[in-house]
Amino acid sequence: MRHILRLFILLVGMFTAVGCYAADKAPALTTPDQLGPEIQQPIEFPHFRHAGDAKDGGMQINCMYCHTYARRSMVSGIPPVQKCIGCHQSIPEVRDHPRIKKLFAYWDAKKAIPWKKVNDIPDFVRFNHERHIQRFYFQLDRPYQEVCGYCHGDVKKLVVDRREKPLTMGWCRSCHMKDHPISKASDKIGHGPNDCFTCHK
Amino acid sequence: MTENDFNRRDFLKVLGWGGTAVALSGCGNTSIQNGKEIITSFVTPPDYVIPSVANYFNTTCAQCSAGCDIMGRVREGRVLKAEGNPHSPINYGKMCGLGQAGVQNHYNPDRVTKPMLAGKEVTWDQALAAINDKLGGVKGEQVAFLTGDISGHPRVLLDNYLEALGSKNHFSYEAASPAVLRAANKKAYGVEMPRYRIDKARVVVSFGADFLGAWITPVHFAQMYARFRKGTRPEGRGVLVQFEPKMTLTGANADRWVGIRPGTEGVMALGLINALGAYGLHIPSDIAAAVKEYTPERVSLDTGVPFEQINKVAKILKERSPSLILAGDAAEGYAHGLQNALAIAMLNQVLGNIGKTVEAPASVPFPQLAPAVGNRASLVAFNKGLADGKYKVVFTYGANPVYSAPAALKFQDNFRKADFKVAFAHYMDETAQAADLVLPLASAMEDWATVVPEYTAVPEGGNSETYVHMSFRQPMMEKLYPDTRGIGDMLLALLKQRQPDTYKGFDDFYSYLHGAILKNKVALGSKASDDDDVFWNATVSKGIVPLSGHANKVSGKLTAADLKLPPTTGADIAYPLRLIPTVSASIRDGRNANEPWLQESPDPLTTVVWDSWVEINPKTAAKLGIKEGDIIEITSRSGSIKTQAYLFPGIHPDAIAVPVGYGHQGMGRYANSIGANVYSMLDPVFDDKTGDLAFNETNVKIAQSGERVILVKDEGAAGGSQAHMRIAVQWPVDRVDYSKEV
Amino acid sequence: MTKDIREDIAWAKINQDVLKSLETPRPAYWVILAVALSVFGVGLGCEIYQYQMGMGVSNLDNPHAWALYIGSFIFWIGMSHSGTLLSAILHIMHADWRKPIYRFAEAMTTFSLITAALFVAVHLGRVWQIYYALPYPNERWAWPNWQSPLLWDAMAVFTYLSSSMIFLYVGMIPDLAICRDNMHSGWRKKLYTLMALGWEGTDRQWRNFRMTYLTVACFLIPLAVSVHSIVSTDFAVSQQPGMHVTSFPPYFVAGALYSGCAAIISLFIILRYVFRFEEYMTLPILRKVVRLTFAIAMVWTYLNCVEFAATWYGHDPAEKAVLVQKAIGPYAPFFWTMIFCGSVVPFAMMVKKWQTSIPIMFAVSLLLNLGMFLERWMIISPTLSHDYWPWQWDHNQWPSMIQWGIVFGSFGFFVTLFMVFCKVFPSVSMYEVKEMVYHRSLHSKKAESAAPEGFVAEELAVKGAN
Amino acid sequence: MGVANLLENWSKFRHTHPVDDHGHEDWMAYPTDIKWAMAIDLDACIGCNACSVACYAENNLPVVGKDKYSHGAAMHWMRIERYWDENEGEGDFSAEQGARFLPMLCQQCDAAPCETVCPVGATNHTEDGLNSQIYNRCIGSRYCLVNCPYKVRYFNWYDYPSTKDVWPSPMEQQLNPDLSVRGKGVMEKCTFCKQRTYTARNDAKTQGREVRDSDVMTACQESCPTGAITFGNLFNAESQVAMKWKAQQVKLDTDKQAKDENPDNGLRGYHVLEWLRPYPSVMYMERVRETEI
Repeated sequence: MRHILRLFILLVGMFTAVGCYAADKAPALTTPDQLGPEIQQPIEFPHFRHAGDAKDGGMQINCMYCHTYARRSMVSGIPPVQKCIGCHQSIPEVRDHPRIKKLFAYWDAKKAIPWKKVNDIPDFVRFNHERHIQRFYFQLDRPYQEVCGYCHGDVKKLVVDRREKPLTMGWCRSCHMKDHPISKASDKIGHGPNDCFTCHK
Repeated sequence: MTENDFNRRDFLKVLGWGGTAVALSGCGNTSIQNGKEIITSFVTPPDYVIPSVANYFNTTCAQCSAGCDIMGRVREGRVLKAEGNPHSPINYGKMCGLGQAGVQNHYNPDRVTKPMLAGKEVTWDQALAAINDKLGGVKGEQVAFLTGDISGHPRVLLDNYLEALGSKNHFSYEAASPAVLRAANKKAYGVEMPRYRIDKARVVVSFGADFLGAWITPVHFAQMYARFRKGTRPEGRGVLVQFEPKMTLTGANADRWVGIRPGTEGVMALGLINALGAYGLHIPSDIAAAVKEYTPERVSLDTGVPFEQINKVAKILKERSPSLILAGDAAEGYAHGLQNALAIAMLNQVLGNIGKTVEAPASVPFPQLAPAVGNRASLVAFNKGLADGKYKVVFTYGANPVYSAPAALKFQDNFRKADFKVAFAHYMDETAQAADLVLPLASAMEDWATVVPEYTAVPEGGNSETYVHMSFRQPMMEKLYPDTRGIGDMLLALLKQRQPDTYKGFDDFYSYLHGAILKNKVALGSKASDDDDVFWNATVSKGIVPLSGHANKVSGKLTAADLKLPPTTGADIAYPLRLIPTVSASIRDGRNANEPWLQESPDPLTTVVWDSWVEINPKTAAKLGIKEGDIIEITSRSGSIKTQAYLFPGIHPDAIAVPVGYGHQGMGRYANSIGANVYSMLDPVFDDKTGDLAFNETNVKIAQSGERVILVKDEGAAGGSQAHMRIAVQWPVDRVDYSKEV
Repeated sequence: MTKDIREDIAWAKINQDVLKSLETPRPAYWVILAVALSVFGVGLGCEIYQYQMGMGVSNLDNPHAWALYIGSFIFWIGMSHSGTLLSAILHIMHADWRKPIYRFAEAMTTFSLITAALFVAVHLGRVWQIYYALPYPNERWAWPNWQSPLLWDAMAVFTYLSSSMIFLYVGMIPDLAICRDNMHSGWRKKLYTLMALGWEGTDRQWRNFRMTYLTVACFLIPLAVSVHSIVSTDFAVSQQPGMHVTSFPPYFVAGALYSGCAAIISLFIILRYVFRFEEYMTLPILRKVVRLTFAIAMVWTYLNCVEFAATWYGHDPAEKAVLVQKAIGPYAPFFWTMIFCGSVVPFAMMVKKWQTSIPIMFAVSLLLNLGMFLERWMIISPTLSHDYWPWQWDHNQWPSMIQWGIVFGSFGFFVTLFMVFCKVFPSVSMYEVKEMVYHRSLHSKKAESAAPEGFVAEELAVKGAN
Repeated sequence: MGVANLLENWSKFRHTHPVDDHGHEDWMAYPTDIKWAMAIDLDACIGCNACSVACYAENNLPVVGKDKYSHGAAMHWMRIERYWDENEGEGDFSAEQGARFLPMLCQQCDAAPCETVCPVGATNHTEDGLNSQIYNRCIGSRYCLVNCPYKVRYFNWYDYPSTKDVWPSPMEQQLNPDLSVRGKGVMEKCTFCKQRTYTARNDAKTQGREVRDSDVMTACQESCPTGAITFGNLFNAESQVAMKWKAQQVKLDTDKQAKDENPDNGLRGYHVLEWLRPYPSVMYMERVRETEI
């Protein structure tokens, strides 16, 4: 009998302890960053070469030079073939690289490049690039690599882009609950919306 | 083609942008997938396109003949929804449900996608060749063309084609059209389709004109009605009185709905003139003499309307001027329809409304663009021609006579008599099935065209004397089915067979239209010095081209001689009830029956969905022991149908009403064998003067077939009752203080 | 025939009789089990179909979104109550006539609760997301809505379920030991050994045991009352006419005890026959249960009248309309059947002769349960088909075969569990029957030396009753 | 987060709620300065169903077909109800003064009966005063529907995306990408065209201004041929809807409007079933009829 009682008390105690701990440390539940799967793209686009820092042989091109819709639209958009050609027709040195050959093949055929989507969120979620870019890049003047990096990680180090952040709801909220100044002008503090209806469509 | 236009066509091709795919389930896959979706990018981006941001293109609604100007909401190369064009003088940015369903007409799964010769798919070349060699053997007058309402440049091409063939047989047929009204107006006012200024009137008395539902241009009239009802306007809130045997949507919104015995509308009109005289309105002596016999007592005897009611209407007409009297289908669908209409028009004349609320429209400066308006008389003529074997080769476009012609006309058999029948078809409907060659039409959202509406509405500030406009119809997305073609393209192809050298310049209808518009750009209100492309793009993107037309005059032309009415006939013993085929606001004459939104949106008055029904007055039903949901057999001298009973307070005890447009056999999955086709049982009675098929002249008898179904309707078990919940509350007008409203 | 139990049964015989029920019941047992299983199978099939097709196949609709599923949920929870009544409440009250029958009553409690829990899942449109309703710390940082009565339900029911399971188990320990000692091999031996937790019957063990048992009993009683009050808030807290009734909590508790007792009578009779328990589940005990049931029936009837009267004199048009609908609307037949079964039939239990007649009482008890099932349905459907919004009134929606199938399946499920339990565990508490016999014999010995036979017996019977 | 957050969640449902225990006048309980509201003029409504069809087009509503319609599975978020004048006593209807039409949609109540009862909080009050419905959170207990006095919530009794002839190819191309298509077992209802209000607010923010009255129209309002429907921000005094509410002296959080307080004041604004105190965000204006005819 004594054993039972001991056991009983022990169990209850452990349960309570674990429960309270979990409840209080819940933020720790947020899924940790992990790299998404490798994805076969029609052209292995070298992000590090275009967006990377000079020391790694990058050209530090602004993300929004190519993903030009990000500041005006929900989606950032994939650069049109014309844009790639625009620069590359004036860079004869790399013209015979296999990737560039592929690129020009598409251009000559006037065919769109079937890129695979890398950062894909569930269909019932509304993520708005414009809002985030407007808020952090234009209003708060954060460096674009940081702003895009919030969700896309350190793309400038990758060749073919891979998902670097979990992109789960808890992960989104972990940021939306943080306070930050709402604009350069005022020192008012605010945080992102936490209305379910803002992001669930 | 211009660079800009190249971009636009190119843009139409682009599909499926990343991040904007339709979520196919709100609760489906919650996991985060990578590398599954493909994102297609532009090759060359048009500057005005931003993914996930909608573009709007102005065009013209093709769901009915009203010609409302609309905008298509286009995203990722797909048209998603239609909105009204705010600059339109017709619909002021508003739309009806029928118009909204246009996208379902466009995306319809039952569309014809390939040319079909004798039931087998063929290529276009084969199809055109077939037409060519059939036409080889026949003389011009042996070719006939049956269309619905048709206007603008398609009509021009059509006329040219018939001319090239040396044929004069163009029949414009609309199953539901105000043909008698046109004739009456011509006689009474001097114009076929005057402008009815409902918004200016203080009282509107309508004899069965369903101007809020399905009459001429409902969305426009609804706008006018809204202004007419505003208590805040200087004239105060307008009063609407509706005389009609079966309550229409308009009747449901009237201050007073008067269920009148079918066919006696003219009597009522003359009675009102007489009563007005009694109230001291000046009536020309000859007219007064002509209406003398129509004393309130007699009129109420004939029409079954209590004479206090008649006097009340006369009184309010006398007191509140200007007023407007409208004559609609319910008043005109009789052998004496024209007389009815004239008697009603006379009311406008004696009340001095002509020129005030009945305005003269301008006529189109280019008569070849003016609408060839349809009527039912032309079907009769066409049918006769077929019966006599006059026509060897016939074309049908925008009409479905095999479905909508009364069985008594034996149209189906006569149609077979023609050796080669070509149908320009959107669906594989009854007529298309009876045809030898079926040519697939592109939908109105994939096609170029111009439209000139029959009813000329004038925008605020527009010159009401001369304003007319033409609307553009432009493609909003790439064709769903590459083998479909617009009517313009087809006619052009046919014309090329006849007159190769005249038309070889135009590789498609687009270039023809482009050329035609630019040729007349001065007449279309631009300077000769303007750049063509700028002008063209501006015109197309506006969608509405104002023209300065020729002014007309309206005046009261009627004399006492025009006021002859046949004596009111007593009840028909064998067939005691009068059948009233109703044209509903959504399904209309049946051409829209295959658009599921319309089938699913309840009929406003009975709330029945997905089926036809017969409206019976509760008193009549009680007499015959009919309950709701009984399957009723309705028999006329020319045929019979079966459908479910709905007890409806808004119908005269001597009449029953069945909606037209149901009971299709070959339209598509949403229309086939839904309800019963009431056209089939109409008696072949015609209007004495115009020869138009008289819709309401069919006497019927009804009997229970013994079956009973549960009516599928939106209305709950409480029927129309509010169960003392005070949900939809009503206030008498003198309790309302409009000065407080905004 | 007036004594609850023979006082000269040898303890050995008690063990023997009860243990026999674990070995060789009458063949009827297998029949019942087979039937129950097949019914359950049907229900399972229906549920799978509904899961595949969507809730629509149950013929629920807008606005008629609840019907038999919620009804059965409440019914089964109600069923569970009298188990606690007999085993806990009467235990506290020292009514020792409960001793031969409380064990299976307690089992009934547990299994009907499990059945009720099933309906939570059956009812949900997206049962695969049911975990959203559990308050666990999650990555989304989203909690369930603590204002929702449905959530209170879930909490209450699962608390009740777990504690009544513990109660059942604790109460069984000494008997399990007996079973263990009488088994010599086989899985049963292992099972009992494991579950008996090394019970040796030392008086220290007995002392702890009694203490624990009493504690759990005391813990259980308020719980039992609260559970059904909370369930009633599903309706009482809502805004619908005919559901928004103040007297619902006591009404529901009464209804619960009522249907529970009725169920006990039926099961009493079944077990008595199937396991040859005539010696223990005697007719006098049946009579006592019947009296108890009758009392509760009257309470329930009274509360019913209270509800109707309140609605009637409240003069709320909508509420009144619903009441009238119940009486003369499409659901009238069911409503009147419910009144008949719930308030008229119980009067059959007043007839002294019938109180101990097996067939009559069996029939009566089944009728009572039918009435109580209908009662739950009549709370839901008339309201939803005839609520505030006349446009949405909907009088011709009936549960489809699928819905009925699942409901019947639940009965199969319950009976299966119950029957298996009775075959595996002693459904009569041996040690307490022994106590009972012992006490009774003491009493009568005293009595013999005091007063004439007949009178004492009467007196004893009365003593037993309270 | 943690326990504190749990407790906060507990009371969240009343936080963005205009009516606290003192029942105060100002609606500033809202964190944002937006409160979407509607006004419907029953005298202008002609019952033509245009709004309803427009809603089908905008909100990806499934067409259920005759059989399912007859089993009450219709999904019209906006439905037109048609009532008759009742002849007292005789129990039959009179058509003398026509029919009464009532466009019925989710009233976006401020004290919504549906919000408090949802076990998972799938429906709760948003910062701009809407009555949100989170499809992916919904587990389909249907309690909200049971508790809704207007019965304007619609449950997906079947899995319409996979049902034959609901969106046969190519009809699925018409679906609006701005909101999801609901699968089986989910409750849905009118959202005041959330996707449109969202876009309007988004554009306004980007341009650094307040939302203007002309920025957003709901699908039903945009199509209504007689302009019977007005929609906008109630906190913006210049907005049409705010002016109408003001003119009719209609309050959000009362159970009796000025028109009933004093029948002679010539007003006609009211909420439906307001005595149940759900505090709807839709104001109706009574239908008017001429007396002299």
